[in-house]
Amino acid sequence: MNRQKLTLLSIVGIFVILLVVRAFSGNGFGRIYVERGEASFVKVELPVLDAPADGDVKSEGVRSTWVDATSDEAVDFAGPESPRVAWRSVTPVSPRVYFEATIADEALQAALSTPFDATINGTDLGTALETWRLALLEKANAEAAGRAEPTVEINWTALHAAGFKRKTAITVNSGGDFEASLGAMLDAARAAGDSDAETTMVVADGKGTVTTTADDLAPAIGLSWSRTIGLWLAVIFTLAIFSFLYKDNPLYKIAESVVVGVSAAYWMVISLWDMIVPNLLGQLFPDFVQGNLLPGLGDGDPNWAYLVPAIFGGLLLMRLAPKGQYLSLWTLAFIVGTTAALRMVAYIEGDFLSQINATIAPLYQEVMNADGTVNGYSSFWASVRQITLVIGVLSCLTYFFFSVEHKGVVGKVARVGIWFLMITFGAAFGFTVMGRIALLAARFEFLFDDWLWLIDPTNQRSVAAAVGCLF
Amino acid sequence: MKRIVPLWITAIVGVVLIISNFVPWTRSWGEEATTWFGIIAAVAFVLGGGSLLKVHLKKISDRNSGWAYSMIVLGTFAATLAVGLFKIGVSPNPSFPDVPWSGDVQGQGTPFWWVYEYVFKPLTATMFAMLAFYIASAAFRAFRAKNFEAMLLLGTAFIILLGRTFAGYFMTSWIPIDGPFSGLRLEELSVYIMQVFNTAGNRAIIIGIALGIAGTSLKIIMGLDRSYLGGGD
Amino acid sequence: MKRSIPLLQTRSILAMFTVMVMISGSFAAPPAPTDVVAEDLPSDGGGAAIVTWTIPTGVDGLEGFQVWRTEAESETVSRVGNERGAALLAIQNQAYENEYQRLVNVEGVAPEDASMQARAVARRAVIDQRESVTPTETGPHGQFWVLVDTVSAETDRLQVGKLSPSNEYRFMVYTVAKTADGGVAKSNASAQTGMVLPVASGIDVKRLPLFFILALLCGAVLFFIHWARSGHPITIRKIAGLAAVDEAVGRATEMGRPILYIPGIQDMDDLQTVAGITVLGRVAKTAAEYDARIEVPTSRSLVMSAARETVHSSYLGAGRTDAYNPDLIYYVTDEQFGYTAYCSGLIVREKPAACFYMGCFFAESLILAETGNSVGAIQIAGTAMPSQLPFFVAACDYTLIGEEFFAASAYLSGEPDQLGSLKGQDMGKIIVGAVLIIGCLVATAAVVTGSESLMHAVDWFKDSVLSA
Amino acid sequence: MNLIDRMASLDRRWIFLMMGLAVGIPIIVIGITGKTLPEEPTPLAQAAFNVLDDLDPGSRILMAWDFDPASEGELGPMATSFIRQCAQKGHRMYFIALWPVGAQMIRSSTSRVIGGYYPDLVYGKDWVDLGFKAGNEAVIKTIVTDFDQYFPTDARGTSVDAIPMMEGITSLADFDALVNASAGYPGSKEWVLYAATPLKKPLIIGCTGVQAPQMYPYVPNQVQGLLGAIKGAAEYESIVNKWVRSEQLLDALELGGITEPTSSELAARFTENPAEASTWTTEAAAAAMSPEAKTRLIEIANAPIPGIFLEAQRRMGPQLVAHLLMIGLIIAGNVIFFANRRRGVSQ
Repeated sequence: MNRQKLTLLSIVGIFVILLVVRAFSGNGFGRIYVERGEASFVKVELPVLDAPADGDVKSEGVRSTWVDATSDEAVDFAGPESPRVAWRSVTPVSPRVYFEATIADEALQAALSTPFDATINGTDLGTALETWRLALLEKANAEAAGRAEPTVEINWTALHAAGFKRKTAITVNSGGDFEASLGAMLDAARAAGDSDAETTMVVADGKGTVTTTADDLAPAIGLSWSRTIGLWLAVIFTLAIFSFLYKDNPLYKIAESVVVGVSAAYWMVISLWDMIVPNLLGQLFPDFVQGNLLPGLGDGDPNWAYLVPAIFGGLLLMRLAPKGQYLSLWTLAFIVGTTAALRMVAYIEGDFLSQINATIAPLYQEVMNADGTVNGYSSFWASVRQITLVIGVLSCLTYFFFSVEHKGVVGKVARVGIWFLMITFGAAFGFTVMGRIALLAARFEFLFDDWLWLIDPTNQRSVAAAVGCLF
Repeated sequence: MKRIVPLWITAIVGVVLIISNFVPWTRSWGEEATTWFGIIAAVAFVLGGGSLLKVHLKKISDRNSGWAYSMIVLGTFAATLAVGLFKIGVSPNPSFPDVPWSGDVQGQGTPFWWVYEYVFKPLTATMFAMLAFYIASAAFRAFRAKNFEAMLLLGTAFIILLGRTFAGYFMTSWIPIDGPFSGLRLEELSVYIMQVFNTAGNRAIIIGIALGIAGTSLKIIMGLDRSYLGGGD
Repeated sequence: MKRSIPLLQTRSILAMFTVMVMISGSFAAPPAPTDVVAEDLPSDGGGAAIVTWTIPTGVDGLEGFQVWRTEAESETVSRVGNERGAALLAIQNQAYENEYQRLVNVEGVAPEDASMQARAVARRAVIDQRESVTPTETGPHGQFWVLVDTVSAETDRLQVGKLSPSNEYRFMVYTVAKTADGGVAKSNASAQTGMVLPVASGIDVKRLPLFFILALLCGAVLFFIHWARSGHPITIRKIAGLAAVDEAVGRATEMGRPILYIPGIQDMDDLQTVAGITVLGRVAKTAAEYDARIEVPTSRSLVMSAARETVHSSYLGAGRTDAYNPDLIYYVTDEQFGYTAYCSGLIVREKPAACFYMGCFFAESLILAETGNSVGAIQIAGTAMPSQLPFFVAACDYTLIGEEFFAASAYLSGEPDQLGSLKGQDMGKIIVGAVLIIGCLVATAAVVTGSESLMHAVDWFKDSVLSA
Repeated sequence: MNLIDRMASLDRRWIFLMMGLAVGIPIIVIGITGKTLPEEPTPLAQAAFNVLDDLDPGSRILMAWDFDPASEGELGPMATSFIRQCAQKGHRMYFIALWPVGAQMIRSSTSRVIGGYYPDLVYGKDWVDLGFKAGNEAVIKTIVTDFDQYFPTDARGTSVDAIPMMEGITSLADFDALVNASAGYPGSKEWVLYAATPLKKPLIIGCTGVQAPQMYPYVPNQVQGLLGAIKGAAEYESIVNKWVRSEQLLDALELGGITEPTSSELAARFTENPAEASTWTTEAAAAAMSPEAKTRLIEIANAPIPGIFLEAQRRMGPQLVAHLLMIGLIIAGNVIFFANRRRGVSQ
């Protein structure tokens, strides 16, 4: 390695280190945030509304089904012994949501320690908490100064379950800040003998909640490492391919190998799950597929006619076998025969006849004005268009006519045909160039928007963070 | 035998499919055949994966130049296949949470989706985006107006390139839009070229191709053209 | 947001509505059509029936007729399902509302608790009353009817499409007339027709023109193949691109530089690759005669074997087997851009005097053509890829455009099958030209003279023959 | 070595750099200023819009997404706008894909538009994702006469019998229009040949620049609306954006008690000139409207168009500069070529 190369490499290296450091300090860039939660489901027996009287419905008019555990149905019909399943769920959120949640959290914390001076005398707990909530919200909003919108909630379901009642009359002298006032109000309610449950004010994700179950309210919005690493990987691959423009290099070759491996496997997986399982296995082994892979598939009997494509498919794979490769030709023959027949009819009907049909029109075109008179100017140009079109089609066909030498009149017509073809190709040239550039623009947008956070066309981040990476 | 069976398969499938276009009660035969075709096409993707495996395993065992890249191909192939086939990290379908394999392998958040989003997508998209650079370089170094035909081609390309952007509008906006020369405005001109000249040229090409395809298909179904069976026996 | 009620529901509501209108207005009702008969539409693809009736005489202010049909099975199922659903939902909502009001107003339960309890009661109500929901009343003849279409007063027949070929249908017709006070009155329902099964018939007559045209074109191809096979000569016009081959090869010999031949990036199952290999035979033969070196990197292993075979026989034909070197024809990689990178590297290194690109090309066309141009090679291309042709035309010295490429291949191969089918296709083009010229002239004459019959002729030809 | 020689032997990496800058700089400028170039729709884009607009709400539209990430730059914005128009109009959308990766394209475009801006639409009632099916044109050929054979389930594995909006769908003939976003084979050409021509159904095509010229001969008999390349996308996008704005204004006006035909007239006026909304609300004609309705009207009139519905129009910026660069490069290349040739002759 010579000195020049070394210098170049170290400059690139320093640049990369600076970039990474900048990305993960402050607002940074190239990060992906998600909201984590839990998807939980419960199996309940629901009354049937819309199915016909027969079918797979129990005679009592109920249907056993899984529903979201937070839905009304679950609350109404699920018992402690109902089967339950849960897993973690992840929803992506824009960085703006995370930034705003952080600001709102800070605003709420600050607001909680400001004084709350209202005297509560003989009102019920519900009204008192509502007054307190609104006052806190106002304070928090003032703290956030429009950069975020904090919310304050009272989780009455949890409080209710713990024994607190809205109608409990309380008397509190709320000297001190919001936090202390809340404690005092709930203490007063406890003193009334309603409950002795622990209550807390939890602040997370820009939301303050008064509840008894603090454990469930851990911050849900946060950095997703797997997706952030993915994003950087995507950037590395993008730049690796672009590096080929400078010169061929191992990084490009690696990226190329990855795309070969991944795409082959990707297509294989998709064709298996989207086509082979529902359309082939679902026909041959409906019970197995319905029970294990596609529970939504309707019931049905095996359709043994589908053994034919299964066998053809198997024969096709013989190509990989060391012997009997000729058997794959049987499948190839099926493919070729199908394609040939499909194309023969479709091209004659859709291309040949329809294109002739579209060209046959009067050479003299009349264009009417709104009042029913003929517009001479427009008619002239419409006729010119139609005549040009017919001349064009005929002369191009003459060029592609191989039985006669291109001499004399035929030669002249063919020459006109070539001109038409050249204009056609010119148009194709322009359109192709156009398309290629749009693709490049999309890649640059990815780099500038998703990674560097230089631009923010879809308002993913607050304005302050948009050009953050420059500073 | 090795050639007769495929020829018959082609002929029978071809004739049935053509007839099913004209004789309504045979239509279901045609439907059946085309559905099978789809399944076989899906198996072809499996074949693609298998061939890739074969080629690269051979490269590695032969220690061909660049066999290390073949290792990368195989590694990414195996990893993608594994997360996809075994639905690794895929949550079940919310309507059937008790069936573990019912989940959507392409759903957002699954490892298979991750491979798509962060590997497959940037790589394939960037590969094609590179063409913009090549086309620029070719524009400078290769596209020559060496004769009248080439001039016609490039001239049309210029009109389209300008007429399909704001530049065309900007350059010829001084031509009054309802005057007799409004057709000379670049954006109008590009529409005219597309709808008359381009349509005429492509129509002739399309008619020619349709005839060519009909001829070739006919030869294939009749067993006159056997090139798809490969040379030799 | 604007949403529509599902179509079926609308129709059944309409059905009930019309029944009601009919009853209320029956005192002034016009007579119903008689002799209503329905038949399966003959010679069609299935799913269509034809209904005929006799127009009642002496009806004042006759407006037209309404044709109705019975429901298909699936429509019945969905209508019953929808009606039951709506009824049960109404029961549920009513029960909820009653219970909620009772809990809040009478028992003084907090609203959030009340709604939960009320929901449970409402759902119980649905389960309890499930059996009590009965289907709604039917239309005339004890059936449910779906409106097919309304036709004008002079019409006595209607072709009904979009039926399911596996369902049986009955039809009935109403007379619609203006009443004296300007309103619209409907007759009683006509008698219902017998069951009609809109089956597919033996041959779809509408598609026969397509069949004949297909037969004509295929016949032309087969005839000329037979013609050529039985030894009749088939001439093909000179293809200018081929003449340039000699010039290019000659120049390569003069300059002592190699010739590069790229047969596209597709496998042998692509017609263009086959054509490319045929043209390679000619180029190799000229090269053998001039004693020029020809190099053929391929992107598929099958293409490599085919190319070796072809080049070998060309050298054999030129009597120069000694000069044939199979190592110059080799497989590079299947990878599109890997292959392209190799080829452009080769062009830069070896600076060939002539480059041939004959086959199926994609985006690599312009990279290759550009590199070839930069080393000053004579470039001749041939492809049928419409999107790549512009780049070859702009960057190469000669381009075989689309069919010209296939024609060149047919000409060079001299095979009667190829030549015959080319000739057959030429016949197709003659037909196109003739039809276009005659069609346009007749259409013009029709417009200029204003002749109705000419106009009908053109329309008939366009609608029945050219769009099957 | 004089200038011409030096230019002739210019390292192609300089040209690459020029192209990179020609595309990159406008993106950043447009991204920071948020301004896009004006669009004047051509008849073909307007025709595409009209086909979907003329259908009654609740029509069944088949949306075939036959493209992959490699062409998402061109087709993504079209897909977004197609969905937006159908969703706003209240059409029922059926998504299918003939490309393996098309399934992901369906997911990304639906989650962006329906998930982000039309959350009221119910899966299975207003839209359904039927996923990818292998078989290229054979898929189209089959579903022209029999839909269930190829699509026993949707992409989520639910049987089509259990999906409400699949009721009454037995073949492609039951759809009211076909919309196709296509990047090659199988794609628009196959939809024309195998579906639109035999069925005589309205077909709208959004395709890449490479395909577009070959689709023009099919207009208007076999293809009713054609959007070619990013320019077509930008035109259609601007039409849809304008229409959606006027629909929203119309809704707001009617909620406020303004009736037809005044409401349509006003909606059209405010779409053209949002500032009029604030002045109009002070007039006597608006007296019937409640203050909330007025605020809402003014808000809608002045609300910025969401960024994802301006994607194509933003990309027209880099497009413009890059086109000019291309023309410049071709001219420069030819000047050098002819200068060299003349010198060669004179020597």
